[in-house]
Amino acid sequence: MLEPWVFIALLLGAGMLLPGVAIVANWLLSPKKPNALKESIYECGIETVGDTHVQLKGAYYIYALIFVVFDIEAVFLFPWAVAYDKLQLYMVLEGVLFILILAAGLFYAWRKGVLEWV
Amino acid sequence: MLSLLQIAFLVAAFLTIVSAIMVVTTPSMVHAALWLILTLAGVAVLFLLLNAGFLAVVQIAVYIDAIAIMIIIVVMLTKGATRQRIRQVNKTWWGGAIAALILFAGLIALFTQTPALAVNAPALAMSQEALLEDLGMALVDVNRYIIPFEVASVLLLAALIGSIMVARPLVRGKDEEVEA
Amino acid sequence: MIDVLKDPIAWIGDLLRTWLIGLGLLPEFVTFLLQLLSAVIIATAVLLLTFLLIWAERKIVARFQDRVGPNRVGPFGVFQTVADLLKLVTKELITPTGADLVPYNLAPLITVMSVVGLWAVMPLAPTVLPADINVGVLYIISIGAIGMLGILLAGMSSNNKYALLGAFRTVALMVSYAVPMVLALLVPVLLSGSMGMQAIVEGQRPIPFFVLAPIAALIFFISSLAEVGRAPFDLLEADSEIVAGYNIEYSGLKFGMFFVAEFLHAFTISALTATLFLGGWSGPWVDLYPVLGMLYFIIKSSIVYFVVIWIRGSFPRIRIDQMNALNWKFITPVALFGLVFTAVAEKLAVELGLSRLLTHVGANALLIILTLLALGIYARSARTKFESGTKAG
Amino acid sequence: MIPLSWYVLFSAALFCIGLYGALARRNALAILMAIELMLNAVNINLVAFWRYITPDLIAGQAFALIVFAVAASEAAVGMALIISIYRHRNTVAVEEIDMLKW
Repeated sequence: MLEPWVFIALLLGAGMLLPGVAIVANWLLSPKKPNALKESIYECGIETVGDTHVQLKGAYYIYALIFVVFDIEAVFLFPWAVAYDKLQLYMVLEGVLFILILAAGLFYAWRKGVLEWV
Repeated sequence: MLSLLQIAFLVAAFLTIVSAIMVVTTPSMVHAALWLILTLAGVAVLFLLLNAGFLAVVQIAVYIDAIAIMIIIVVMLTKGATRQRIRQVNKTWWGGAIAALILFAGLIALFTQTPALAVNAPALAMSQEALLEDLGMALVDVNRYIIPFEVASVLLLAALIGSIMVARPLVRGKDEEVEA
Repeated sequence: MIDVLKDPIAWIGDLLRTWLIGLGLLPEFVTFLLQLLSAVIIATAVLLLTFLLIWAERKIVARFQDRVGPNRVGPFGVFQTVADLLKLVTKELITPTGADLVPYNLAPLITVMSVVGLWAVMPLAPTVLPADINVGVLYIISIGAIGMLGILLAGMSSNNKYALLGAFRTVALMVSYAVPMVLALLVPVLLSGSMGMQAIVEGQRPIPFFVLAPIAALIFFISSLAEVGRAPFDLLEADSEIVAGYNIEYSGLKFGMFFVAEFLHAFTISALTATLFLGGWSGPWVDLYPVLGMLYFIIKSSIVYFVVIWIRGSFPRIRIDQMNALNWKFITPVALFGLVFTAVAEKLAVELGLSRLLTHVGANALLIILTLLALGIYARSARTKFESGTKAG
Repeated sequence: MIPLSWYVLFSAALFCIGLYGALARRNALAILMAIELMLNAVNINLVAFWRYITPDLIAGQAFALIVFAVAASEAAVGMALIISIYRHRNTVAVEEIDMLKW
């Protein structure tokens, strides 16, 4: 039962290992002459002003939040969609109700104006 | 002699526990979040070993892709407060350590007196596909978990609305955040 | 014994298995070895495919722009990408000061891994599915989104303002467009009654889902384009705005890996669209000769990939606020209602004994009409708002 | 085969690590992460008992799903509060947020 998962683990491993090998080859072949100027942070050709970890705006959190909520919604709906053929009409409508409740959340966010990219 | 499954379990459990310890001890929040991702991936592997492939994928889709990304975003948003290498544990951290240790010791004492825990897994009666279908049926069946299912959607709606209310960007002008 | 002509891959697998067991190895170990072998073969093949993809894209875009494109190295310039790779390999790897070393070096690997991992559940032919798991679609969502993690790591660990800003923009947009993508992916699952990729392809043997659910197919295609960051959604590397985005501090092959991941991801979403909505390997005579399935799969994916390049050659880059509004105010609501319409239509068709095809096409047409009406009302109110003096938008 | 006790022991250990983190850390975000660890321990337990004791009832998986939803809501609201407090007080240390109003 776990066989396909072993394959997936191997493929993910290979997907990391092969680029890793390529990068190591690059490291072996390439010149290595580091100096402070070369390694300094790039910013339109001038030196970085201030701290590099700038303050980001809070809207990013809102997008992540909506994504989390809809991700969970999808996770609940996937088993529902798989069992779809065996469901009666009222069960399908329960799933639809589930979707509509969350759609209300999206429209609330829209009305509140947090979806604007300011 | 350990079987292959047992070795897989031990490796995954060991890595998970180590990264969980790193989560609660690393001073840097960014690194703690990265260790958290490793812990969550380890838990996903354990779900796989429990033949719950669906939950394993859900664990990755919900925790690593959504919650962990959100945590990292919030870590970067509140960078200003965590940047300075200040003390990361509070003054009564030893109290927490003792409480955790006592709880762990108590749980182990409890486990040793519970013979039911020594059982091995019975064979699954249904295929993975049938399990998933049954789960989908159970979630919308009036006699089973329809209430938790719909309440979950209301809970998510409440969380969405509440979070937006609390974290809504401030009115422009008062807003001191840098345009990014 | 499987016929060579019918299914050469299974034939080779059987041959290897009997040979290895003949050598005295344990059957379980032989299975593991074969899995390892196929994993390495798939990963290598997919990564080598990127050479061809980059060349094809440069060539096709050049034709769109009335140029010739690469034509010096090898016939029709096929080896141009190899030459580019050789140049990249000899570049110095520069690590910026103050970089967080482990995440910095891990980021390109994770990005490539997330794309290569998608091929684990891609049904290449009726008999060839690398990993037959029953949660294939959810696996695609979760592994595909791991790429976000790679980008976030790259931006955070580079110790550079622009990398950080670029990474956050990228992640904000990927996160946004993942919502309609997930909703659109529910539709093929619902129609075929399974999350397994092979079952989804089987489910569209008579009629591909593109016909039954054109809206979901389009939404999946557009939101995947945005996920990959292809034109017209390529503001992640808008060099005039944020220098070059999250990968600005990377050099040599570490940068190359982000590049490879992006091009491969573009082809991967084409293959996914072909599989989930265009019928994947299904086609005439595929039951007689399963190998034909692979040919159909490649042809369908290439057509979709050509459309991806076509879009790149034809559309200007959209602004970030437009992209954001397009997602939240148009695509996501439409995807939500598309899912609802499909769910109700499919059940109604069964309950009332209507034709499945007609019901779905009717439901989709109804949704399109409603969308157009809503857009019309919105446009009219925006216009009146604009004309009455208060600036709209 | 893996005995059930291994899973239970593992989840107890994960829960206690999370408990320590929730009690000892100063940063509100770190506390949230520790709570996520504890919820994960709970999930492991739910699924392990489903697999070993009642594999024909789907309850364990269904409730693990509900726990996912609760964990996500908790994380979302928690982080919204952290962002809000950070805006007003420029801190995320729980010791400094001990007033009920300001």
